[in-house]
Amino acid sequence: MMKGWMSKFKAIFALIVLALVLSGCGKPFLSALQPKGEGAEMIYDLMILSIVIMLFVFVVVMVIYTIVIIKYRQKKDDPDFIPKQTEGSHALETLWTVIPIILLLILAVPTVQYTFALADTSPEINEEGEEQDSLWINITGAQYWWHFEYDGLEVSTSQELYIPTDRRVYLSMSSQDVIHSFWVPAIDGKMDVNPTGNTNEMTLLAKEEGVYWGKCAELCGPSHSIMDFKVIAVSPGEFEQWVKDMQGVTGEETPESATAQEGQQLFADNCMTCHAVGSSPNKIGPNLTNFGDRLKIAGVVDYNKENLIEWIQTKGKEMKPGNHMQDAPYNLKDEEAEKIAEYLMGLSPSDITPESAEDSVYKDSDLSSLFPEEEAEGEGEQSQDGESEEGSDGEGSSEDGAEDENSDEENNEE
Amino acid sequence: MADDMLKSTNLPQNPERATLEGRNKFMGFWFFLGGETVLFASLFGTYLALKNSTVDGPAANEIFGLELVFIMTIVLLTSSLTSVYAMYHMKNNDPKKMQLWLGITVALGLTFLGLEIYEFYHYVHGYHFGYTTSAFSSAFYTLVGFHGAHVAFGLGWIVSLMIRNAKRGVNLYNAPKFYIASLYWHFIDVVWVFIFTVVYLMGKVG
Amino acid sequence: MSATAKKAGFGATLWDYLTTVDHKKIAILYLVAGMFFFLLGGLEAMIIRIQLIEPNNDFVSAQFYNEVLTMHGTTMIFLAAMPLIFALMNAVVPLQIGARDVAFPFVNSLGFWLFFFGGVMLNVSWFVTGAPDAGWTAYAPLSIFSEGHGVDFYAIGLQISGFGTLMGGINFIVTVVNMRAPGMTYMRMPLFTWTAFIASVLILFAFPALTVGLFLMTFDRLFGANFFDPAMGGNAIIWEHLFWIFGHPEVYILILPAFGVFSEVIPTFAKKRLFGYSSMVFATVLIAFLGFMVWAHHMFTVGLGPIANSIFAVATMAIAVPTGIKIFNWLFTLWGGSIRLTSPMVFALGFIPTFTIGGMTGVMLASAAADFQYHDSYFVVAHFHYVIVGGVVLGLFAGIIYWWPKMFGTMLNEKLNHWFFWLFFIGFHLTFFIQHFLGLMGMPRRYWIFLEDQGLDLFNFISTIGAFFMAAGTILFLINVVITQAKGVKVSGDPWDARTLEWAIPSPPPFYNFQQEPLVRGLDPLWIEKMEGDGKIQPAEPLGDIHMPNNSFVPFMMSLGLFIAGFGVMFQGSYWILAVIGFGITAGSMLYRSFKDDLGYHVHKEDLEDEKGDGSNG
Amino acid sequence: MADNTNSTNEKQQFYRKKHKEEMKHHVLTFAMMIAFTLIAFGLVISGVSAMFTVPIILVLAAVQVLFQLYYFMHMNQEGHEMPALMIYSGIFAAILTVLALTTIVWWGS
Ligand code: HEA
Ligand code: HEA
Ligand SMILES: [Cu+2]
Repeated sequence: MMKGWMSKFKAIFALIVLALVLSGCGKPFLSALQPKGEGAEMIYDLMILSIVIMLFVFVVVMVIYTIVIIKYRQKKDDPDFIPKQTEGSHALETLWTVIPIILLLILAVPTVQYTFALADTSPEINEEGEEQDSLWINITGAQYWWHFEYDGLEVSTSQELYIPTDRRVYLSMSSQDVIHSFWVPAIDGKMDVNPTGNTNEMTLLAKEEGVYWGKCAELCGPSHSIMDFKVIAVSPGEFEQWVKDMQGVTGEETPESATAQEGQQLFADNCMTCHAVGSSPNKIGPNLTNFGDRLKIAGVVDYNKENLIEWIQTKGKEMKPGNHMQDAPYNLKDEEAEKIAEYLMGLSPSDITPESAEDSVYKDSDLSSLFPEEEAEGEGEQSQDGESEEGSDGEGSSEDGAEDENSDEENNEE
Repeated sequence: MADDMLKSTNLPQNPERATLEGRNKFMGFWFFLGGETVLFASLFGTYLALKNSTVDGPAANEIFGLELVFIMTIVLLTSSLTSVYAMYHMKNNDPKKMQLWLGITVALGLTFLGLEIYEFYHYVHGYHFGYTTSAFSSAFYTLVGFHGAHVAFGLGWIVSLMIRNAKRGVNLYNAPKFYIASLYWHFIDVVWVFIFTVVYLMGKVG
Repeated sequence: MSATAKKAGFGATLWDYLTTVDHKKIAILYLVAGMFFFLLGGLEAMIIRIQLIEPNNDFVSAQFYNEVLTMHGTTMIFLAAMPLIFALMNAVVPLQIGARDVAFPFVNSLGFWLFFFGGVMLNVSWFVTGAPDAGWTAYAPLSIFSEGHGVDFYAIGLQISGFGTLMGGINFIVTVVNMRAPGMTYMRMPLFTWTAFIASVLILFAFPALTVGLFLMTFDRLFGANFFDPAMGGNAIIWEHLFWIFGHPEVYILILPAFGVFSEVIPTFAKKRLFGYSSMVFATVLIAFLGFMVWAHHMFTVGLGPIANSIFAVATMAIAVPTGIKIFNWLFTLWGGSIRLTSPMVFALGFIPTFTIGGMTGVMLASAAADFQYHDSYFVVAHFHYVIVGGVVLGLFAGIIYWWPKMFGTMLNEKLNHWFFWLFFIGFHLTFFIQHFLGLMGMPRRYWIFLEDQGLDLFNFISTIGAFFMAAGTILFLINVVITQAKGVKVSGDPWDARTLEWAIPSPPPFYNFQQEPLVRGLDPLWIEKMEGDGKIQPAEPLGDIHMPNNSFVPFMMSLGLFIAGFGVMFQGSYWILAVIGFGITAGSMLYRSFKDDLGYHVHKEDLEDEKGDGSNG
Repeated sequence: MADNTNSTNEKQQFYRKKHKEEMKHHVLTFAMMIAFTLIAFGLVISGVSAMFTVPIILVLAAVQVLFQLYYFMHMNQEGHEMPALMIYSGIFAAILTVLALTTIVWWGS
């Protein structure tokens, strides 16, 4: 019996180790075990510390356990043996009260430090000891897509978030329907995206260029599992260029091919009530300014024309069960859908695309051109570009929230 | 023994706790009240969290009038005393007087309930402050309404006890029932003390 | 009365169970219903695992997956684990404290029927507009916006069964406080009774928060209230707090009685007194106390801010200390003992390392900053299955097997039980160990599909294979039950050579449990009598008449009324008539109950004397 | 159980006296509760600042509740140790709940 038990245990253990080696602990663009960002690194350290402590505890427990099982089995030759009925032992009991307390303290101190560090959204300090301008991005979660507005820059995207590497970006997040949760495991931990009234803030700092996969981590409906997005981390110089390119887009640009031009017209007639091209406040559907550079359709579907047409024609019914595009009133012929697809796939205002994140080009910049002088006057400036309007119309109802200091970011102008 | 239970002479000092069944009821009911404390705390907490979420509807200090609440408070506090009187006579094995004081308690409880219904009616029709007006209104009616429902249930309970035992005296079988009904009644009063303080008075001072 | 009935027909037996107020029969009702729901929840788990066997699988639809996942969690927690715990509590607690009955036999039966009808109500949803689909945590506003009546079934079904649980809880608190036999002081109570007692206290204070939460949700969904609707000034975070103020104590409600089972099984089969009895009691109380102050560890990512997160992180970690005390006390009970590897003992031995792993991942989760990565990922799924399946479920099976002879007078086949254990245990680790890594590799929980090329395929596959092992094990157990009951070989009152009071009376015990109230002379009373006396418990009173409660059909009717009324409230319109009928039945039953004196009956001394020596009477 | 009638009567007499004594306390308690209520309402009507009023009326409410519990509900008598324990546990859980819903909900936002 005993032998069987041990060998089974060993077999399971060997299998697990093997499997681990095989998979290499997940993919680098997704795994929290291969941190590529400031937050993820801090958390990874904390994980390792806690795992070491836990392994120590486990070994202690298992050693006693094994001894006990081997040594104190009923003896075949003396089944009537009556062991001594010990009541307990103060020394031992103190020991296993005190040692865990110490171990927990060792874990608790960095936990508290990191908890505060991760919640810190004060501006970064550069080498000269000056406060740097903070790049704020307003994130809106919606069933089942993500919207990103670069605060004060007149740039919006959906589904794919471009950020500069080696520089914190500051996220301010809320939801327009149910609770979602914003998670890019390789860069940082997650944060809930709550509906009106409880806006959350966090920072994101990617240390390596790359395309990182993001997930919605709070059950939000049937398509919760495919509410994916990407974070595209490019070098600061490239990012600066990307912003400039994006700022130029009005949506009026004439595409090259004739089909695409027709597609543009059809898009304007059928799709613009919900979607936008060019900077716009968050609308009913995703912003499509740089749709031509997307890696995936709707965050998950392979990017090609067939799929796009299918998406347009089925309104994503099968591809994203329960999505709100299903309610869109339009009715298109197949060739019309194709034209729209042609138009959309041509929307590529910038040379900076996900490929720029994978190539080894690194352009440095301090991003100062994104923050013109007058911006420095005060944060109240932010409210002019309109994004805080949708934040505030529902907000009046939760006055308690507004009283809190942390939220003056949003409510200054009130 | 079963006959002992129904005999109404020779009662001990605390008839409600003289039998095992009585002691069980007594203990169980107290514990239940411990749970009720958390129940009402959850409602109070929800109310406090939402009391400023008036959206377009009226706010607390715009609608609450203190006169009515004051009268309701006095009525309910008095009913607590009258139910103490009822228990006093129960312990003295004087069922007639006990029934009388229970009757007074019920009358006061009914008055309270009537006033509360009038109050709600007034809010709904006078101020367009309905259940679905705002998060605040939902929280208000739910908290106060839960209390009101407790009052109504308490009244039903006491009345049915009075009717059931109208023709027989106090005994070891029914004394615990009377006693825990009165505990319940006091608890309702306890909750009301917090309602008038937290909802009405604090709603008035803001 | 029914004591003398010989072989009753099916109808009579059914009627007997529908009206019974005998805690031993109620235990059987809880056991059967709980096992049924466990199989149902397990079936749902199998659907989950089959769906996740490969990437982009289309075994079930997205909506259906959410329903299955919600019902799996809800069923397992509320309709399987809770009633199985109540089954053991009913079967054992009164016997362990030397009581003839529970404090409120009528309420006890009411508690069962409320639970049962609530559970049926929840599952009726499958056939009416679909099951709830917002997760077992039913976070608003998703649960408020959810279409159909699924979430209404959730709210009303859980409300009804929650009342039942609350009543069951109060019943056990009073039973323990008031009904202990002479000499059974608090500090002589067996640990299972202690944990049942403390778990009941937790029920008393935790369930009201759920009651309120469910009421608010019902009002929001059905009567236009605005508690959780952000557009109307509501706040969704309120639900999260209410749910977890209930939810965290709930997990200790589940685990404490399991700890209690192990604290009975381990001393029995190590032939040693429980090491550090008083610190075990103290640890139980401390866990319960701390359990109330840590609920926000489920909400680290909600945005409560670093102060709240830090406080709750540290408070949560603190629970590792009393739990550790327990683990080491068990290990040192084994130390120097004479260990018999019976099947309950094997379950207990399997529990120790498994639960330790689950607890350790719990402490890792408690590290608030790190939880930003773990939260809502498969790491959490792995954690709680390690503590729940590795703790609660192993505990329940250990308890069921251990007390099976006491409940039914027969002995389950040991060999099959060992097979069951190994299949289940290996399958369990296969299924869930690997899920820790899935979570860390970026797989969020509650995912209907996972995509290709994310490196998640292999581990999900292994996990699913493990689940089949668990299913196979469970089926073996069912076979074992059928075989054992078909053979019906009777066993003695004390087949395990055990230590506590329940083993001093026949298996199954007579309906009045103890002919004479036992006199308890210390901890492990039966063991004391075995060592120092003649192996029999001394009576504390002369043989006399025994007072017993009458059976009653009222609890069934009261619960049925609420069940019917629930549909009326839910569908409204012309269905309001159902609410009127339902509440009418309930109110009528209550009035009937209060207008009819129920004084019980007496078993007479002479009849008892006749039975003396005839141990097998039931 | 077989007391003789004489001593039973004496006992009854004794109980009655004791009950009467208690009843006096109850009436006194009641008067205090009414007084407290008056003070609370008075404070609010007189429009003293909220900073000052709110804590006072909360304390008054708490004291009233203790009166109800200890006098009207007899928690001051023997045999109430368990009820007291459970009520205080309930109050503990209640305070945590109210605290959670009034403060912690908002801490982050
Ligand atoms: C029976 C059920 C049960 C039990 C007993 C526990 C026990 C614990 N749980 Fe668990 N938990 C759940 C059921 C349970 N949990 C469920 C169902 C969820 C998810 C709900 C959902 O979201 O759906 C959850 C989720 C959950 C979370 C939230 C995760 C998230 O969503 O992000 C956290 C975070 O702190 C947590 C922590 C703990 C801790 C610290 C313990 C501790 O009590 C563990 C203590 C035990 C030990 C530590 C082992 C033994 C101790 C020693 C050997 C001594 C030495 C040890 C050390 C010094 C470390 N649990
Ligand atoms: C007591 C609690 C409990 C128990 C025992 C279990 C048991 C199991 N659970 Fe789980 N589980 C939860 C409580 C529990 N669970 C909760 C609370 C959630 C969260 C829900 C949410 O997110 O809202 C969850 C979620 C959950 C998930 C995550 C789903 C997701 O996030 O998408 C998974 C996935 O693997 C899973 C798997 C399993 C498996 C394989 C078992 C196995 O151990 C089951 C073993 C039992 C069987 C396999 C039964 C075998 C019998 C048959 C199949 C025969 C049927 C025959 C007849 C009817 C005659 N559970
Ligand atoms: Cu918890």
